[in-house]
Amino acid sequence: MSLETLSEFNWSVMTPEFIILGVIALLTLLDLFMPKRIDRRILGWLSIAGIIAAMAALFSLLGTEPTSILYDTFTLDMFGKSFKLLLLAGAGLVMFLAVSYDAKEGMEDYRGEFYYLFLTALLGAMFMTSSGDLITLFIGLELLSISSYILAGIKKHNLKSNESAMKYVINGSIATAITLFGMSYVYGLTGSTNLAEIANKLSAVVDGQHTYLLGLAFLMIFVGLSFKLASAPFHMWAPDVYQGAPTPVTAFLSVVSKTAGFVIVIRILISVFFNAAPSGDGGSILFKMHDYLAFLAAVTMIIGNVVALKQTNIKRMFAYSSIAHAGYLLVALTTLSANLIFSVWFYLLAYMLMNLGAFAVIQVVTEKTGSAEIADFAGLYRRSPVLAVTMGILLVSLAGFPGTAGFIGKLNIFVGAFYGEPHYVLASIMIATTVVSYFYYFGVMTQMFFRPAREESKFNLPFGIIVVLIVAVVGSVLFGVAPNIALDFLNKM
Amino acid sequence: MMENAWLIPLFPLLSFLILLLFGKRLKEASAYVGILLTLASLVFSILVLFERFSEPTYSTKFDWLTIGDLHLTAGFEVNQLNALMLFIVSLVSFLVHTYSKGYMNGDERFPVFYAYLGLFTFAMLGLVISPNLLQTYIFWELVGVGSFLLIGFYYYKEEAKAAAKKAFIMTRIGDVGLFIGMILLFWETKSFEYSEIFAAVDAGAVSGTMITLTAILIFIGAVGKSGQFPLHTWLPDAMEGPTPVSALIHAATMVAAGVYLVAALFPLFAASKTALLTIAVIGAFTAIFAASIGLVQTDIKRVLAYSTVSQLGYMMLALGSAGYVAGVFHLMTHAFFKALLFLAAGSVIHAVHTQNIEEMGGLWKKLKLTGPLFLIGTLAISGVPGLSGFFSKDEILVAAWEGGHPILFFLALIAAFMTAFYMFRLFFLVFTGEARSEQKHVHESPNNMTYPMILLGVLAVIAGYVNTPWFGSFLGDWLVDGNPALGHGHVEGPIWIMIAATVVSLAGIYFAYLMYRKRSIARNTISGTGDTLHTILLNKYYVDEFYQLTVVAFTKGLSYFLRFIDVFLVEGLVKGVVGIVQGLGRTGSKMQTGQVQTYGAVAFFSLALLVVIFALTGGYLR
Amino acid sequence: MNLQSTLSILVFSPLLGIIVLAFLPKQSEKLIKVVGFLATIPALLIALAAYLHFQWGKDLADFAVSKAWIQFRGMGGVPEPFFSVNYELALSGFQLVLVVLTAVVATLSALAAAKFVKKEWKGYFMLFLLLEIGMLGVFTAENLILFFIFFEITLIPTFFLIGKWGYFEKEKAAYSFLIYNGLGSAVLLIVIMILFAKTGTTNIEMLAQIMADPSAPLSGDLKLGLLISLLIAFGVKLPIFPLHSWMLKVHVQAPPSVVMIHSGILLKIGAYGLIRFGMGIFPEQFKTLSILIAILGVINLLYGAFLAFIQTDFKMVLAYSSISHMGIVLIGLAAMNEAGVQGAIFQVISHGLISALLFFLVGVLYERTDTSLIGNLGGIAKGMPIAAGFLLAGAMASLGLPGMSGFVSEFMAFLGLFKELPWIAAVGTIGIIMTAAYLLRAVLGMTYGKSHREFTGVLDLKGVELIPVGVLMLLIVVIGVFPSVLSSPLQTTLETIMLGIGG
Amino acid sequence: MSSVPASAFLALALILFCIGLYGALTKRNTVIVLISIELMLNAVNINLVTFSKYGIAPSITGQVFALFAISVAAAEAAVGLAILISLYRTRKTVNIDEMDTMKN
Repeated sequence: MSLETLSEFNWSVMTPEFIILGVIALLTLLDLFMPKRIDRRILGWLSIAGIIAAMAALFSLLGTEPTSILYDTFTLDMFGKSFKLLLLAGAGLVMFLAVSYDAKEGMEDYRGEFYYLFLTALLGAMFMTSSGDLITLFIGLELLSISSYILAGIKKHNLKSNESAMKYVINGSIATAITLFGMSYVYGLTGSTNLAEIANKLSAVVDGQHTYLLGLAFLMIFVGLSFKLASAPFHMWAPDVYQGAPTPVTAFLSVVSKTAGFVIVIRILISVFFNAAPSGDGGSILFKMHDYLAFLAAVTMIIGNVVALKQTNIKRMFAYSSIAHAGYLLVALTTLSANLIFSVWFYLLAYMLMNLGAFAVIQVVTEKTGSAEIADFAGLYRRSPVLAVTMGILLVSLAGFPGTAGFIGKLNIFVGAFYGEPHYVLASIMIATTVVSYFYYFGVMTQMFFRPAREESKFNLPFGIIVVLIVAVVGSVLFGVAPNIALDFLNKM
Repeated sequence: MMENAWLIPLFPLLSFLILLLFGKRLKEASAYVGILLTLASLVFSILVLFERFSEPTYSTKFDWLTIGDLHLTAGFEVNQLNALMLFIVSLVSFLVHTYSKGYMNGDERFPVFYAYLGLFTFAMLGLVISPNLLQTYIFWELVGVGSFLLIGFYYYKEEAKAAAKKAFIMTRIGDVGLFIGMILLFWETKSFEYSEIFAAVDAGAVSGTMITLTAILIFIGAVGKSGQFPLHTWLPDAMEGPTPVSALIHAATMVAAGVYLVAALFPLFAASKTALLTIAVIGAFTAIFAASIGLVQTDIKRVLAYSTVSQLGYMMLALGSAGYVAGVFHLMTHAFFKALLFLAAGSVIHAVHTQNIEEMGGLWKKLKLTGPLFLIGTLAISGVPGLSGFFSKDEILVAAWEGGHPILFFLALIAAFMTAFYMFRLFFLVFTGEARSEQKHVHESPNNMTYPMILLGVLAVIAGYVNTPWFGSFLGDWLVDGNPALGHGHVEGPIWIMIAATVVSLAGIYFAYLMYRKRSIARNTISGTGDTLHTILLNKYYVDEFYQLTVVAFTKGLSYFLRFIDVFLVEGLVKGVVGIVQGLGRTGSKMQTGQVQTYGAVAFFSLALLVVIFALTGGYLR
Repeated sequence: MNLQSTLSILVFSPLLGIIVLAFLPKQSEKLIKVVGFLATIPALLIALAAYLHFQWGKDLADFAVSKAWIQFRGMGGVPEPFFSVNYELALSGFQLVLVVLTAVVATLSALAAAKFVKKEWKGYFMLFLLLEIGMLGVFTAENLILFFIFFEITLIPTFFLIGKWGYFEKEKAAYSFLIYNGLGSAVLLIVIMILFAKTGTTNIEMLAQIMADPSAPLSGDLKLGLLISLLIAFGVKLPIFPLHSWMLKVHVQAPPSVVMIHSGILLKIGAYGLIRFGMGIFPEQFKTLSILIAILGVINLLYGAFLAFIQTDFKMVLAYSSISHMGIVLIGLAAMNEAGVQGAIFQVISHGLISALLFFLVGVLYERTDTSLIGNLGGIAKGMPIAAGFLLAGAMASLGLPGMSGFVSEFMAFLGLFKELPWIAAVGTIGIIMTAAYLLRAVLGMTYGKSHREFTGVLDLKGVELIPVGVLMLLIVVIGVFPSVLSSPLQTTLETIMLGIGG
Repeated sequence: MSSVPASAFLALALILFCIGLYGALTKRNTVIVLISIELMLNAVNINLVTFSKYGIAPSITGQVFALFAISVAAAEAAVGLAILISLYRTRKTVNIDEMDTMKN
């Protein structure tokens, strides 16, 4: 690869990544050379600025045709653009949470890392959306993972934070190993790591032995990646890690990390396996895997919603809720309907808004009370009506009631489930578990609105929290009432 | 005038509305509102009646309710029966309104009483000019409510409450029969209009079974309203209401509505022998059944109540024996003399403040006007020749005999004997002899109470002469005029029937005289207090108790059984489902041990499981 | 005149109240109550104007509005929308009467709330107005998805209204409400989705047309399954035995003003749905199921009646009575003829008015005496004759006394069923007797007889309280005496339904 | 070289992977757990290299992939150990089964 070929590439399609990378480098240096006494929060604001700049850059790229550079390892297509936007928006909101985060213990000295590690994780996720190669996908994934491991344990002197990070690392590494093992078989069957090439080669696989191996690879990759989705069977880390990690990190894990997980799942499973090994008996390996996916989706929804009923810690409850939402998204994947990407994207958008908003409230309340029990929300309506009503709207959206983005997202998935070959059972499980979810979402409501407050002190809302809440509520309601704003936007990409 | 007959019910309705809204302010003046407005009704009724003597039937209707292609109508019709009923009802109502001014004087809910009376009168008048079954049913229910409200007028008395409830529910059982019958008939004939129903029946458009079925169902409604066996028990209890109410509703008008209904639908009933026979049997049985209970009752109003039940049975017997005229005729005379009896009884109660006849006695001297009037009523009901009851009862006996029911005829004859006996037992115990308890300040009732009684007394004497074997059957001929389905205006019966009837009633009177006046026969000759027969009669054959033990107990039992289902099965099922979900949640929760290696193991074994399944099935699960 | 925006204004007019309320200070009780009440007035006026519009012989179709709203497209610019939901509101005669009922009861309930709600008026009225939007939307929506959205919108405010302002076991009742209705609407959503997936539309009219077409891409079995699902979905709402237990809790625990709405309107959504969608979209299958529905109706009627007979709490009596009366709706529907269906619709309206009246009175009673147990009351006719009188009148209306709305509906429902299934109908008539028995037992137990204890300071109805009872009673009587005020708007709806049935 | 069939390398990788997994899921000492995970990743590397030589379509990318995997594994191990040290400071143990302060 000569210098000329390098310069021939249309590097501009990577502008958002470069911006983020630049900000990371800048922050690292600043953190190193800035006097200790200067509040590192400024770094947080800088990273927000960087994210906004990256978004602006992305917007300027919206009109471009799908472009591949670096020998097809980096592709900027509609899929990449749309999900990159989600990741940037999610990470931006998380940064707002992060700058408002007032850690009590253990991370006074590490605020700088706290901010730019989010950015490195984001960078990894962004690379995943655009990679066209197994290797870059893997690197992106690991960049995201390793940054997240550190973030989870950023409260260095806090036992729970450390434990959470440790659990995350161990489970994450095992998951990585399993995924890689699966990937190695795919490589073995095709001799290539380029996704398009793999798809091309796989569509020619007819040999029974190879098909079998491919199925094995598929299962391993999926189970490995289900770690990132926090879906069954690799979901059990989520409650512990969510509970122990600092709240902005939890929010990041539940939104950005999950989005990245779905990005890679769609990239690998859908685009690679869609036409893989079409044997005579109808359909590719993906269609053969259909029932496994459906089964895992159902299990995920059931576990997430049912176990959430028993939680007393709000962050654990939201961990299970997050598992449940992963289950809903898996339903969209399973049905493989024509609007698959569309409904996943919209659902992730809705989920990002409502979940980040909810975590903003959780962050405020837990900081105030020092614990994260659901009972701490008692009487929130009296103490801060705005906070309670905001949380109420977000919970309603999470529960999927009409008038909110959560409903439209579910509706979208639902339409897909009934389109073409209808998935009655899966759809029924989805909706039944949704009803079960009313129990715990409205359990929080009960605390906030019906129960008397333990103490009467009021809340001061930091600027960052206010921003997140406004974006979350306005977004949830706006996309609930006029979803076409988002849908049309996506169509124009 | 007849085209304005619709105004007649509206006057009392107006009275009801005025008194409901302004009664509190009007206070005692309420009576005048009620009296004047019912007087207006009465005047209109008389005018209508006289016009109907010369003019043909008038009827009109308009669309009331549209159901797709079905147009249900409302309207009114003035035929002979209706005109007569209008007159009877508005007359008795007017008299009772007047009477109540004295009787209810001083009651704090005086305006409410008049309001209820207005409501009842409205409903009753509306009932008797209805040209179709549906409208009849509507007013039929409304009179029931009027009756219910007035029975429960003394709402603070537990007995009144129970009686009101009982009256409503018992009659409603009958009403359901009417309801079903009416609807079935509608689908058979596609109309509620009497005229169209009769036409359909006449044309043979309705099968015989259906006629019998609907006729009997409708008759069940009449059974409930007219206190016929087995739905009679509410009527004696209804005596808990103020006495003028008993006179108006539970003697003269509403309870006769059953008879009116059968009469109004007579062409339908006439088309089914079975239905007629049923009516006749029930009527005759009720007549003797109630009369026998009346023999031993000690409450003045209850005796009269059983007498009413018995007399209504008579009317039913007449109708069931195809004696249309006899039934309607007796309905009219009974209205007069029974109203008289009740009002007189009210006057007595007003004077002595008790209803127990054992505590009365010797009132003849103290109640100079009430006594003779009561006697007139007693004579009339006993069927003493010359008074109204004699002629109408004779008609009924003739009808029963000619109708070919000798057994029923003899039952009726025995009942006539009993009637004479218990009525004179009542008379002797109340008015003759010595007072059997301390009675202070016994005085005759005020004029506004006695004048209505006098008028009724006159009618009780003369009303029979409109239809006699001796002076011509004017009423009968007029009633059936132009409607051959109703039978003949006058049925010529053997002369011995009249003699037998006379003998029987005189015998009854004489027997009562011997037992209660002269006391030459001990009161316990046949059956004394404490004897089985006496106890059975005193307890009204234990019908109430029987119902209590069967129907009520069954209903309660079923209710509790259903509650068991509701609590344990329905709720239990829900709790079970919730329990399963919660249990799943608990299990899932327990698996979350905090051991990170467990988490990895779960994932790995799940993967292994999937791989094994994949390996075994080769991919396809279906 | 262009009337297209009328319905939108009608449905969303309470929103104005919500916005105004949001800016009012929490403490200004009086102002909040006034605003809360006034906010229900525009909807009422528009609804009445629409009614007059109809009675003056003008076309209700003038009100119909249809705008593109949501379009789901597949990725990559597939030109044809994958899934689209139009914002479609319309008003048929049937819908018109329900909208009027909703507006009337809502206004009266707001009045009642001003009386009964003792705390946090601001929250109450905001939720209440949101609820009203949902209800008005449900009855005007012309699109299944839109219907579903409004349907669900009613759930949340109701949950809070019960859970916050109710009596002792309010939270339990609120949860019961939420979960049962959540499941009901879940089933409904599945039905809607299957319908959409098979036909490509969610417009109610179009669905009915497609279903009537024998070449429709739905097998008879599937249609039957969908109808049964609808029966379950709306059966929860109605409620149909054995899906009723939530409703008992709600009726006992919710505040009176909410129960007025709940029993008066919300339960009626179930009946509306059954008629509009069950019968409107699946007429043939409805016919297949008619015996089942008739039996369910009779079970409801008798089950409710028998259980009401032994209740000790008057609220429970009324709750079971609601179950019983909804049986009559089912009976009417099962008849599948004009009389039956019209009877069912009449019953919907009639019961809405009657139960609103009775629950208002219970609320008053409870407020004055701190009890609604029949055994603890008794003889209150002495202290509060007007209330007792209205109670009795309400009971009479409820037990189907002619001259009041209850009779007309009961009569027509039975008239209809006797034509088709006389034996089942005959069994059902036992309910008529039982209704009288349990209502009189309860009402007389409270109003008549001896006072069990002196209710000191018990005051009769007065002032503003007379408005709701007076208006409701008036409507009950007007419908009872002149049923054509209600039946005339229904005729076209009835024709449409009958056309679908093919009868 | 060719005398050793590809399947043997694959079997070796599989066995190695399983040993690693077994260790990762059963050992109490966190350091050993981390090492076991390294074993699993190395098994992947064996696979990749094998395929790069004996695969259906042999190519150099497999080895490149393996290089990346090695470096990533190193990073992962480093982070894991760092976290373990930090945890050891607060918890005073490296036993993985004692890290269960958070559970249901």
